[in-house]
Parts: sequence; structure tokens; C-alpha cells
Amino acid sequence: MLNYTLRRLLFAIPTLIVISFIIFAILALAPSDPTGNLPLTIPAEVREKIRIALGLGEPLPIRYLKWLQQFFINEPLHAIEQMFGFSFGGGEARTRVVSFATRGPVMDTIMERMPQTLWVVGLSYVVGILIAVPIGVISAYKQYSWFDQVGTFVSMVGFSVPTFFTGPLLIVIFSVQLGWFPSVYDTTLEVNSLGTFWQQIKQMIMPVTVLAFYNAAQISRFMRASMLDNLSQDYVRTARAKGMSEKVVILTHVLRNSLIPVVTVIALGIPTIFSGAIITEQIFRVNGLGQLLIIGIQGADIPMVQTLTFMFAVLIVLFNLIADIVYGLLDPRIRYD
Amino acid sequence: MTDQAVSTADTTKLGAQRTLWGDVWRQFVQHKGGVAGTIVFMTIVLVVVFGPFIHTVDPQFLDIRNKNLGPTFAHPMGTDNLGRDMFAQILAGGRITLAVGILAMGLSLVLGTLVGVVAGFFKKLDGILMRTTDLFLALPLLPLLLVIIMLFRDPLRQAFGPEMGIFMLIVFVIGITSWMNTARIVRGEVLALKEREFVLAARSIGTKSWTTIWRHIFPNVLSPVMVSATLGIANAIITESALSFLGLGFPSDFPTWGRLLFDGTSFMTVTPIRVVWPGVMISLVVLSINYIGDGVRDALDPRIRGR
Amino acid sequence: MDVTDLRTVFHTQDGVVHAVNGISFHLEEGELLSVVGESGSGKSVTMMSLLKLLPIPPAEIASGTVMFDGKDLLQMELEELREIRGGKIGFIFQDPMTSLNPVFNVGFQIMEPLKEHLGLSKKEARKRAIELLELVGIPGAADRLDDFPHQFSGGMRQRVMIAIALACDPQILIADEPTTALDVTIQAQILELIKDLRKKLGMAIVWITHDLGVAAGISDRIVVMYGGFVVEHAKVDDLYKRPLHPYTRALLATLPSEDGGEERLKSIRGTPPNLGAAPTSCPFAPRCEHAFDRCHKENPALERIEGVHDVACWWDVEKEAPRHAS
Amino acid sequence: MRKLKTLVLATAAASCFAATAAQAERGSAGQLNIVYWQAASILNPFLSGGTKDIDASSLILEPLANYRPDGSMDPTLAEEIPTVENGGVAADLRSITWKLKKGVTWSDGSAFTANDVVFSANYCMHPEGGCNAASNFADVESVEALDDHTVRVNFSVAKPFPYGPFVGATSPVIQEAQFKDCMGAKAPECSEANFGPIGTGPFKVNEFRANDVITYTANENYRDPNQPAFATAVFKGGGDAASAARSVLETGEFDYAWNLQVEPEILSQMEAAGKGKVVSAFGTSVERLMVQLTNPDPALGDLRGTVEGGPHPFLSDINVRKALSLAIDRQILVDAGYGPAGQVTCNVLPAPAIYASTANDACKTQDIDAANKLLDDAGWAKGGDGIRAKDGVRLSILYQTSTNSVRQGTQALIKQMWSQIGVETELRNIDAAVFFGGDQSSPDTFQKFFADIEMYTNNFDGTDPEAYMGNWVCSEIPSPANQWIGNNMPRFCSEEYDALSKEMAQTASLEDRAAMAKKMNDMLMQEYVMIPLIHRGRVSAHSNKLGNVELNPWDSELAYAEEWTR
Amino acid sequence: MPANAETLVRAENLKVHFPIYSGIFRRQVGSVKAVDGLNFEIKRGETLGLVGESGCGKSTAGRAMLRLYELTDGRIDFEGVDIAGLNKGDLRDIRPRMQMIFQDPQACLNPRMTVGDIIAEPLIEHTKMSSKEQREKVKSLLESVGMNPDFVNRYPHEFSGGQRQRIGIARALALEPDFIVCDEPIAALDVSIQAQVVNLLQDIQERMGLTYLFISHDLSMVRHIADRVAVMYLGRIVELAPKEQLYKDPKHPYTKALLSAVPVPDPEVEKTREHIVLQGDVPSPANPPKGCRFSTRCPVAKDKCFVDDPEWRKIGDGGFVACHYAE
Repeated sequence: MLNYTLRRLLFAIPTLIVISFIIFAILALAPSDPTGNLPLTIPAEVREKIRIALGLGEPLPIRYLKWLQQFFINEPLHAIEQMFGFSFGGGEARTRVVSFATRGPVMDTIMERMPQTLWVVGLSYVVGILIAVPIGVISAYKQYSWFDQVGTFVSMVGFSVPTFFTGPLLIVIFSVQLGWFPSVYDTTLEVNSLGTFWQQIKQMIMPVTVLAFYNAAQISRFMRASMLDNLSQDYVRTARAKGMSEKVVILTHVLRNSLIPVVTVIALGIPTIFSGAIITEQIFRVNGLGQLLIIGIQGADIPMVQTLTFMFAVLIVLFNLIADIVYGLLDPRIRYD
Repeated sequence: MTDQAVSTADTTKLGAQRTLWGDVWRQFVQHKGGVAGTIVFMTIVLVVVFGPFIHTVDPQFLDIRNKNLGPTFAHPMGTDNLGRDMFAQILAGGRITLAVGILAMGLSLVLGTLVGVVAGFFKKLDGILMRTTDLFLALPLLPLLLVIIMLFRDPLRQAFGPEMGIFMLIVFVIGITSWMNTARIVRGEVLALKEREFVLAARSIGTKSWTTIWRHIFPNVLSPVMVSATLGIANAIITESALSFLGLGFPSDFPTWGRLLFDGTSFMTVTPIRVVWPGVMISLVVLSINYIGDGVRDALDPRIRGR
Repeated sequence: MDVTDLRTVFHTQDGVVHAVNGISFHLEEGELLSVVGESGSGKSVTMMSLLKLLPIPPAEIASGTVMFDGKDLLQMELEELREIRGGKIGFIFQDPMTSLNPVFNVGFQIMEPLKEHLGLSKKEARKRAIELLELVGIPGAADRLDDFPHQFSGGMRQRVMIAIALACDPQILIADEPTTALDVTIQAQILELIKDLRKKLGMAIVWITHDLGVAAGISDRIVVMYGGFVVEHAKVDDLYKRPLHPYTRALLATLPSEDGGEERLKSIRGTPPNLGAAPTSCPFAPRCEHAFDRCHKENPALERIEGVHDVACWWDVEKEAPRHAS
Repeated sequence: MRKLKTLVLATAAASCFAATAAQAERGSAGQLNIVYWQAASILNPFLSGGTKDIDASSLILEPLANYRPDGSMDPTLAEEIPTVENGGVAADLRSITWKLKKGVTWSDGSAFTANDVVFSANYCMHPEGGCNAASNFADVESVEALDDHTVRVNFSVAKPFPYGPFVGATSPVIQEAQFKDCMGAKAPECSEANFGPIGTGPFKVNEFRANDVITYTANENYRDPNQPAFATAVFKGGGDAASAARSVLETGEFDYAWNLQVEPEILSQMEAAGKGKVVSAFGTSVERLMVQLTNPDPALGDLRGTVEGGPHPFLSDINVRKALSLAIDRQILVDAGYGPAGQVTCNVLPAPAIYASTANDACKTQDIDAANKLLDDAGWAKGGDGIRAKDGVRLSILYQTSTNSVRQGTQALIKQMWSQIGVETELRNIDAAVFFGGDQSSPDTFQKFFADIEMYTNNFDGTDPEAYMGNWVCSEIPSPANQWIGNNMPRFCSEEYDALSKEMAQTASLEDRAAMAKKMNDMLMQEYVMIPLIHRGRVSAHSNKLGNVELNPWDSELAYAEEWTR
Repeated sequence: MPANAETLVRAENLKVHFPIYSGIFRRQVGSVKAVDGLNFEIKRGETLGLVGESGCGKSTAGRAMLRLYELTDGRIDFEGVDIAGLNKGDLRDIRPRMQMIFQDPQACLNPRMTVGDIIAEPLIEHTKMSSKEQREKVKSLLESVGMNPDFVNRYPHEFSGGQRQRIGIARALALEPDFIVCDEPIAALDVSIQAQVVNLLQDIQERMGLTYLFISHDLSMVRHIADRVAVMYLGRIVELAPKEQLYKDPKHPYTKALLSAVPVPDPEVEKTREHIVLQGDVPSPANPPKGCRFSTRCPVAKDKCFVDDPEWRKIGDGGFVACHYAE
């Protein structure tokens, strides 16, 4: 297992380098320009100067190498310095990855965004799972029952209705008509009392619902399929022959086996939490990582987009590995070596 | 092998000609959801294909003085904020949306199956192809889409005209970014099939690799591919609507259901009916296709087929 | 245990499959009854029907009674039946690979019925589990309790299955082709073990097999099934010395002779019956060399010939004549 | 139009009412909630050209003078507006001397001096700084502090309009003490300063979250002890215009929403909820069609879209251009896409009033017949497919603009109008970051203009049109030689126009300047090299509870937030 | 069996090892020695039975004989030609002469092809028959394996196990081979069907003069069909002898144990018979025991057995054994 993990990690390095280059090249080739969103009143010469000040004057390979150094050496060093409070030599000369739009270090902005993204998108993922697993279990156990039919129907609708529709719909109903929940998410809210806690709950309900609905739709399908696979296995018969109650048979024997593939699917989906939910974040102004990415793309904030997308790529590679390892841990039959 | 009482039922009617697909079809017909899905889907396809011959209003015609109408006799689904007839737009949008869905799915299946089969069958190519697949999975798609569309829009427009060009581009973009799962599934299936004795039998005869793939591997991976196919259409339709949301989709005078839904969302409170139609159409298609997929999967599953 | 007129059908796309068609047999305390038959003869379905272990639907137990300890298992509430399953009646299945839950260690799986039926504490259950593993001859029992099924070899896995089935000291052990998936030398080990356990524990055993050789070695009585019917029933010596049903005879004849002679094997023509239609004739008639008119019209009932020897056939193989003039 | 009037009246009434409330104590009105659907990414206007960033920082940083909502200049940190009359502007027009208010302090308590002003100029003029306001400092030779409260700006040429530096929110004064280590290439490294500048304005930064939200608290050192009325302010960003409008007009969560580019029927419906009102004001923005006078045929390769590539196959015919303009019903475009935010216009220079020409107003009414006749007479005959052609050249137009739903609506309407005069149109929309970006490698920029018609809005800062009208001189034609930099998109070139432009740069008299500007505007209009469509206003919404608010189209909308009350 | 017939196939030091990779760099750390040095020959027209328990490498050996696996070492002479060294093209030319019948009648037929197409596949690959000729040939093949030739358009799932196995045999016969490897052809069949298939195989052998390598774990069936029998244990042949000799007088202790483990369908014999019950399980072929491979389970093992690998030596009349103490 350890060997396997190390090997995979080792293999991840060239993969990530290739990915980083592709990302970099794609974004550099992309015909969008950070000065494109400036007002037209700014003359072209000034734009050119701005572009050079942003470092766009240098050739692509140099920019790539610079970015590599910033991302892989300067940023981690900076993070360590921040964490432990001591400084490596030459800390002053180290440049970090700096955004075109904010002119501030990209990483700081990303870190600032992390909490709300994790809260809202992460919670919706958790809620989605919590809804999906029982639905999937019951749907499979009572295959073709009315519960199964309704569950299938609802999850299909959840899958097919885009969040750019459900979000505004909820806002119109619950913010405008009923006035129950705020339509704008307050990212500065600090939860320090029961009142603010309640406020936090209220502002999270709608975005979490929208996303959880979508997530639950997909995971419940997986859960159902996996349960169906296992319900027809021989060991289920053995468990029944041992005189185990249906509850134990389903919730211990079958569920444990069925969860193995589902847990890996869930693990594979975790990077999407970090990539945020672009549309939902826009609609509710949660302003998490997804919103940061889309703003970056729209504003041609190349360092921001590069860093974010590369981080997602790292997460995807990492969680692919984690999913495999989790599979190995959950399923004693699998031993990687 | 003791409780095979069930499968011996297969030998029942040796007199009648029965094919595997015949069995699948018979099973599929038993699946209520699948049949209902097929009926709904076919109805939508027929309406979308033949509707414009009956409802002959030009979907692009702007009748600004009749904007934001509710359903009327002349405009069964009302009009939008520029006075375009919604029904005509739904019909026109449906043609494009369905065509995109089906073709993009086709492309992603062809790619996915090809990569999956080759990776599964040729051990030497497995590593590189699977790493490529991982790479595609790990690549951030949004910027990639942006770049592909920027880079290839003009040449394609030159070659095939503005509508066909962007259509091909979008089909291509959705196809190229959605084949990875199919490839993984197919590869897994091929790895298992490769160990099956009939493939060994083919080798013992001396059948060449590509012939073996075509004759023995390919027909047997069709069932997972069919299931991915049904899901693929739904996925492509939803991806197209997301592209419209991001402003990367078709030109604005080229309606698709995704775009109609997105445009209608802002008018949700003014003319609610405007969001209902495209929303219902997308949901209906995705639902019906998923039910068809369920039906196909159940029909292809030998365990269930036995029952 | 007394089984009368058990019928089980499956509802499939192709119509109703009559898997078990009115089977009756009884099992005495401490004896070993073998049920012999080919695939599709209904022997496994019969045993599963006894404790309602078949998935319902598609299966349906159409009729019959299974009297055990004075109660009809088929009429019992599920809760009560659960007490019997694993508690009074233990089950061993054919494929030890798939019959054990792959994600739980064997200790858990042995201890489960102990806790459920005997109400043992975790500690007691563990102690008992070790005893059980030792009983079925697994070396290093205490250490292997935490191992997972895949870490055992096929034979060892089947021993674990036996340990689970024996966990609560059942009165009856139903073994569904327990050695079919095993190699001969391992099969020999398991057979030795069973013989040994019978001596020690004295429970009654129903042994399902298709191997006449295995049945010969361990049985007290044998039931031969074909097409969902019992076609012959006899004490073990009687059956092999004096098979009365043409099917039993043919089955014995197909086995290669011990001296490996050059002569051709005797084979039974045709294929096993399909069970799609409710049987109206003798199921073996199409393959039977003695079949005559009546066989195609009427299905013979099981009838006692002498002592403990029943057969269901219109033809008297010993006299080479129809059994009853009709 | 009637609606607009009522709006204006309502605004006026509100400000009357607010005048009394303005006497309230500092901080008595609680929190001011502002929503911008584009989030602010930085609070240093020199490093960002984004309106959102400039507006957000205008609550903190102040220039020497601001523009009032009526377009007049108003001293902010200066004692008065320097003019030739009061001696502040030198007679040779080559320098301007600002007298600073005394007793002004930065929010950290330190004194505001002329050195800060000088420093701000040096900061922006640093060649490696990439300052966005560099054009404000065009032709500035030096800025010097004559004493602690006097600053002189010296120009290298005569500047008839010397109010570039330090006027308007785009070129405020920053604190030397805070920014002195952030000059030039180091500018981006000073995140702390860029995210939390110390200013003289009514608020100071409490917390800055890039691209998300800014919280402010009232500046306790602000020069007017009663201002601002609000103790705190929140500047929330993100989302889209419609939902921003909703949060002010329907849910009342916010007090002020900016730039509501939303279809008019949606806005009026939201307004009906009664929580707030929609206000609009008109600056100099004109949505217009640019006509490509050179040939954009891809077959030309490198010569595509350049003067060298030859004239456009059909748009070089003025009759075609005129017919295109005649065929457009501008009022429909306004009604469909702009509502209160738009007015029909026939000028590329529609405001301020003294510069607005009335010579071209005929275009306000659509005249399909005249357009058809014009084309018929010019020999463009309709073919079998209903499309006009002459000598094998079909009137088939590729019409591009940036991606934006209102623009796409306008495109569709115009396409249909043109089809009535036998012109075929293909629509294309391009992401704004690409369209307005200067990426040399992209064929889709508005400067390369590889299309027949393109549409966008342009305007100018402040109230002086000199530089703006200078956009259409010959030397401004984009071409590969100047890396496609240049603002003369139609590739219009006229000696007469160039001469007028030069003359204007030498003229100080406002009346003369106005006459010249009108003449230049009329030349462009009568040549139909640009087809103006809509005079676009700013549309914002504010809560009914907010008082003393007036929408300011000439400067930051928040430039006078210190006067707002509840 | 012709008395002194020529040798058709000869395996010499046949080895098939499957590498095991491990560690971070996937270095080969060992190998599963599935087949580890087999020596035997099969005479034309003879049936050699190859018996052993699951995992002993008998199927691997059978497949290696047709070079469906690449050999690690050794050679296979087919009519004097070493097929282990042939290139792809030559191998393809020789394929029609050697065919295989598989264990699982379910898995060895492509479920998506009709019976006619399955049987015709070798004809398409190796002959230039017209499709009509192919049809005829397929029909005659079906007849020759005792099936109704009208079944050509059916799919495999419509047939019972025995019928499927006949189809598999028909496919193997299509190119009229000389040598057929029968890989447990009856293991998955019901008792009553097994006899049918075995009879068929024998009939065909007589008719076409075929040579069989008959792989099975069923000792009594092998006794019936084979002329000589080889017993495999853990990748090696431990004993090879004419069947009468092997069954009557087994030399190797493993053979003895194996024979005694087979239950006899006669209760009286069973009651009196003494069983040699082997203890424990077969060791892993990745890590076979030192010395004699059977030493860990051998009831009569002595010290030497744990150290020295026994020699493959001739014993009795035409028999071979690998045991230090066999006499």
C-alpha cells in the first residue's frame, strides 16, 4: 500500500508538470487580454504600458519558468514562513504569484475565499450525500416501488434543471415573495452569537439547497445501482441464512459493500467542492473560488486562472489517488503493490 | 450451478428464431419507464422536426410591439421581450439542442470507445492512453473551452458557414471533453473480455488483433456503451446550456433550449411562462432519456433479464 | 423435519418456471440425507424454500408444509423464522468465495449469529468463535479470526462457512453442494471433517450434491431429484445396489467404470427438461430408454416399493415391464 | 420619455427632502449598503481602470476636484477651481496652480500637504508603474509644490483644458507616507497599501476582500464633523445586474445598486415593489455602429482591415452607409433594450449640452422608403434572394459586438431592420475581454475590426471632448504598423478633420471649442462612418430610505456619498 | 493407439513464468512459476491426460502448448518444428493444425455471434472458401458433432451447456487440425452430459485420427479417455505413465493421495476404503517450497525431500516419476 501510494505520487509529478504546461500554454494562447475590460477612455499607449508592467512583455517560456518558480518554490516557502514565523534567506526578493486584477498575491485571495466555498459548497456536498445515501438504499431495496419511481423522477429533474434556473427561482420565492432568506450572501458575517449563527444558517439555506439537490440527484443514482449490484450477491443469502434481521442484512452487510464504490465516487467529487460552484456562487453572491475563477476568466486575470486551475488539477490528481487508496482501505480484497 | 433452473428457460422455444437483441427488446418493452421515455422522446423529436412545417412563424422575427405576451392564439407559448414567438423558438431550439446532444454524444462515444478498446486490448498502449485520459480529466475544462472556441471559430466559420461552423465546434467541444468516463468504463470491460475464452479462442485460431477487436470485443462492449450513450445525450444538452450561460454557445440569434431558459430566467417574474417551456423541455428530454437508459440497462442485464 | 408437497415457482418474463413440483421428504434426527440431482433438478431451490431464502418475487412458494419442531416454517412470521435460520438450522453454500461477505473479517461473521441467537457478549462470542474455528480444523484459530475471507484458501473458506453454520449448535445442517467448487484432495478433507463433526455433534444433515461418489461415501439415505420431482428415494446401500428408476440407473451408468475400460460410456440422450410448463407427464420420459405411452401422458407418483425405497416410475426396471398394468 | 421625467422630478423631490436631513450627526444613519454587480478588486485607482474599483476607492481617496452630477467642477481638496480668469491657469495655458484646502488630515491623523499631491503625480507618471490614469497626466512635464498648500502642474504643450491631473475619481491623491516604497515596478507588491489606502475621504477601509466585499467605517478625521451620515458602509460585489437591482428594489437588502443594465420591463416591475427607485443620468456614452471602410476580406491576409488593403467592397459607398442608418428605428432599440437608460441620438458627441449638435436629428425617425430609394438609385438592385447586389458584390454584412444580452437584442433588431432594405446580416458576439483586449494574436479585437460593422459604446472622461474627437484623425487608424493601436476604427481619414482637431488643441475659448467640436461631430455623422444609435445613460437604483442622492454621470457615482443620508 | 507411432508434439523444459512487479519502480521482484519445466511428448493419435488440482498450472501448460502464452523457457516441437521460436506469420500458418476446446461453454462462445459465424470464423481466417461453401462446411461440421445443422442462425445463449460445448468442438474441428488441446472440456457440464461429450470426443478422434492433450481434474474421466496420464503438482509433472500403470500402481505419493481422494460411487467400497487425506493447502507457485515441491504436504517426506529437488526419472514400463523414494 505504501509502495503503491509512493509510486502513484511519483507518477503524479510528471503528470502535473505536463498539466501545468498545458494550462499555461492554453491561457497564454487564449486571445483574451487583461486590459480588455478597462474603460475605452484609457488610450492604447497606456494600455501597452500596463501590459508590460504586468509582465506580459516577456516571452512565453520565461513567463512559464517564472510562474513555475513562483508557484512551486516561492509560494510554499512563503506559506511556511507565515505558518512558523521564521524566515528563509532572501525573503524579500521572492515574488509571489500576483494577480493582474488585484495586484495582490493570488494565494492570499484564494485563502480568503476558501472558507465560504468550503462552507457552502462543502456543506451542500455533505447534505447531498446525506440525502442521497438513504434514498439510494431504499430505492434499491424496494426496486420499482413508488418510492423508487418518485426518487428517480425527482433526481432526474434535479439533474436536468440547471442551477442558473433553480437559484433565481428560490430567490424570487423565498427572498422576494416570502422574505424569509437574504438573497445576498454576507461573506463578512462572523458567527459569534446565536443570532449571527441563525443569520448564517438563513443565508446558507438557499445556495446549499440548490447545490445539494443537484449533488443528491447524482449520488443517489450511484448508490442505488451499487446497492442493486450487491443485493443479488451470495453473501446476502448467507446473512439471511444466519438468521440476521433484514435491518442488519441491508444496513450492515449490503450497505458496507455498496458504499465502497460510492465512497470513491464521492472522493472523486471532492475537488469539485474546491472548484466551487460557479453558477450558484454567482447567483447568491457567495463569492467563493468558483466566482473567483469566472471573474478571472472574464477579466483575463491570467495568473489567477492559472493558479486556480492548476490547483484544481492538483486536487483532481490527488483525489484520484485518494479514491484509489480509500478503495483499498475499504475493500480488504484490494491490496495494491 | 444448481439454481440454474431459471436459465434453462432460455431453451424454451428452440423452434422460434430468437436473437439476443430481440430478447433485449422484449425485456425493454416490459420496462414501463423505458417505454414511456421512448414515447415521450420520440414525440418530442417528431414535434421538433415536423413542427416548423405546421407552425410556420419565423423564430427570428422580431415583433417588438407584441413583446412579453402570454400565450395567445397566434403565439401559443407567448413571445419574448423582443417579440419573438416562443413556440417557434422552442421548435427551432429543440432541433439544435437535440442535434447537439445526439452528435456530441456520438463523438464522445466514438472517442471513448476507441480509446477504451485500444487501451484495454493493447497492453503497451494502456499506460499512455490512460494517462492521457487522466490528463483530460484533470484539465480545467472552462479555460480550455474558451481557447478552443476562440482558436477554431473563424476557420470553421469560413469553411462551413457561421451556423454550421459553430455547431460543429460546439459538438466537438462537448465531445472532446466528455469521452473520458466512457473510455474508462470500456477499458475495464475490455480487460475483462480479453480474459474471456472466446477471445482466447480467436487467438488460437490466429485471428488478427484488429479483427478480434472488431468481431469479438466491440460487439460485447456495446451494452455499457449504450448506457453511456443515453446519459451522454442528457449530459451534452446540459453542457450546451451551461456554455450558453457562459456566453460561449451559439450566436444570440440561434436559439437553443439552454439559451432560451437562461434568457428567460431574468424574465421569470415578468413572463413566467417563458422559463417554463424550455425548462420543461430540457427536463422532459433528460428524464425520458434517462428512463430509456434505465430500460436499456435493465434489458441488457442478464440477471434481470432472467426474471 | 417433515416436508410435504412443497411447490415453488418462479415468475419470469417467459412465464412461470416450475422449479419444485410437490416434493415431500422427511429428515430424522442425526441422520445424513443426500439429495442428488443435476443442475436444474430443483434440489437447491427446495432447500432454500424451506427457510424462505429465495428472493420473493420472482420466487413464490405455491404450496406445502415444512414441519419442524411441531411448527410449519412456511407459515411462520419472519421474526420467528429468523430464530430458526442460523439458530436451529444451519446452511452451507456451494461457493465459499462469494458466500462470505468480503468486507468483514471472518470473526465478525462467525460471531454475528452467536450474538443474535445466543445473546452472547462480544467476549464470549469471540471465545466461542475460536472454539468453532478449531473445531473445523483451522490452524491458529485465534489469530485467523481477524483475517478476511480472501486471505483464506478455498478449503479453509468452506471450513469457515461450516463454522458459521454450526455456530449455534443447530439441529439440522443443510449443505448445498459444499464441495463442488473444491479440488478432490480438499473435498476429501471436508468430507472427513463432516464425518468427524457428525460423530462429535450428532446433528442431522441434508447434503445436496450432484456427485454420486460423494453421496455414496457419507449418506444414510439418498433422495434423487429430476425436473423438480423426487424420482427415487432409498437407503444408501439399496440405491447403489438396486437403483429402480431409469434415471438413477442411467446416472450410475454414465460414470466411467473403475477399471477405465475401453468401452464407450453410457450416456443419457437429450438435455435436462425445461420447467416452463406445469408437468403433465414424466419429466424424464423424453430421455428415458424405457418410456412408453403412459409415461408421456401421466406423471408417476412416488410410491413405496419395499422397506425404505420409493420410486416414481411406470416401468419396473427389474421386471422389464410396466409396473402397473393400466 | 414621460417616465423619465417623473423620475427626474422624483429625484429632485428626494434631494429637497434630504437637504434638511443632511444636518444629521456623523454616524447616526447606521450602515450604508452598496451593491455593485462587479466586485472591486483593488482600492488603488492608479492600478485599475475598472469603474467598480475607482468608485469603491472614491469613498476613501479624493482628488483635488470632482464633477458634480450636473457636470460642473467642484473643488474637493482644492480651495477653488483654477481658471485663466482667477489666475490659476497660466495665460499661455502651459501650467495650472492648485491651492489646497488647509487643515485637511489623512484618516490616520497626519496632515495632508502639497507633497502628497506631487508624490501622487510622480507615482502615476513612473514609467514602470503601469498607471491606468496615465492619460490624465498626458503632456505633464512636472508637478511641483510651491508651498505646503500650493501645487503647480507644468505642461509641455499648451493645454486649453488643463483639468486632467487630480480632477475626478480616476486621479485622486494618495498618501506619500504610505506609498513611497511602492513606486514603479514595486507598485503591485504593496498589497497592503493597495487594499487599504489611507485617504482624506469620508470613509476608511475596515476590511478588504478582493473581488468580494469591502467594509468601511466612517473617517473620524473627516473635515466636515457631521459627515458622513453613516457609521459604516459595505460595498458588496458579484452576481449580475438583475439580482443587484432586485436586492435594492425588491428585497431592500441594499441601499444603492450601480449600473443596472437590465431589460427595462424587468426594472419597472421591480420598482413596482415600492422599496426603491430607479434613477438614470446621461453622460457622454453613445452606443454606436462603427463602419469598416477598409476591406476585411480574410483573403487579403496581412492587409486585411488596413488602408493598404483597399476600400471596403460596398461600405465605401456612402449611399450604403446612409441607407443603413436610415433603416434603423432607434426608438425601438431604446424601448427594447434600454428603457430609462437610453435616448435616441444622432450624434457621437451628445453631451454636455454646449457640444451637442442638432444638425443630424433627422435620423431619429426611421425611413425605410428613403433608404430603399437611395440604394436603388445607387444601383444596388435586389437579387432573387431579396439581397441587394451590384457588380456581383452582395450587401452581406458581418456585424460584431461584445457578448452582452442587450447588445445581442439590439443586433437582432437591427438585422431585421436591414433585411427590409435588402441587406443580409450575420451576427457575431465576442467575449468582452477579447473584443476590447489588445491581444495582438487575436483576430477578434475591436481594433482589428475584421468585420463589416461593429458596435460598442464609447465616451470620454470629464466634460472636455478634445481628446475624444481626436480619435478620428488619420494617425489614429489602427494598423499592423502601430500594433493595431489606435481609436479610429472606421479608418476614416480627412485632412479637413485633422486640421480642425489640431486647431481645437490650440483654442482656449469654450464657445469656439464647442463650435469646432460640433463641426467635427457633424462631419463624422454626415459621412456616416459611424452610425450613432443610443445615448446611453447610467442607471442605478437606490432605496427610498436613502436621501440626498443624485446620480452622477460625470464622476464616480459615490463621489458625493458623504452627503448621503437616510 | 498405434503402438510405435511417431511423436507429434514434444515439450522440452517448458516454462511459463508470470512476472510479479512490486515496489515504487515496479521492478520485477519475482514470478509466479505457473509452469516450471515440463517434459513430455505426445504421439500421433494418442491422448495424453493431464490431471491436477486447480492452480497446478495444467491450463497454463495447455495454452502454452499452442503458444497462447509466450514461453519463458523451453521449446515445443510440433512435427519437429519449434513453435516457441516462430514469428507471427509462421505461427499463424501453423495455427490451423492445432486447436483448442475450452472449459466454459458459456464463455468460449461470443454471445453476440450466431453459431454459424462462430464456426465459420476459422474458415474465414484461414481458407478462401466462398460464403456458400462456408455455410455448407458449417452445416456438415454441426452434423458431425451431432447437432441439427439448421441451428446456424441461433445465438449461443439459446443452447444448453452440452450443446454449446459441441459448438466449441465444431469450431475446433473446422480446420481439420491434427492436435487438439482439450482444456477441461467437461468440467462445467452435468454428469449426464459429460458422457455425451466424452463419447463425441472419442468418436471424432477415431474418425479423424486426432491427437489430444486432455486436461482435467476428473481422474475417472481421464482414466477413461486417456492413453497415458501425466499428474501435475505446482507447475511440475510429478508422474507420467500409461494409465493402467498409473491407476493400478501409482508411484508418487501425490498421485496416490489424489487417487484415494476420489469418491467411489459405491457405498460398500467407500466404507472400507482407506483415504489418504492430505493436510494443508497447495503452496503458492510464486514461492514454491525448496526441495521437492510436494514435500510440505507429503505424508512420507524425509529430510532429503526438503533439500533436494527430485530428478525426473524413468520408472516401470514407460513411466516417469519425480520422487526420491518412489519405486
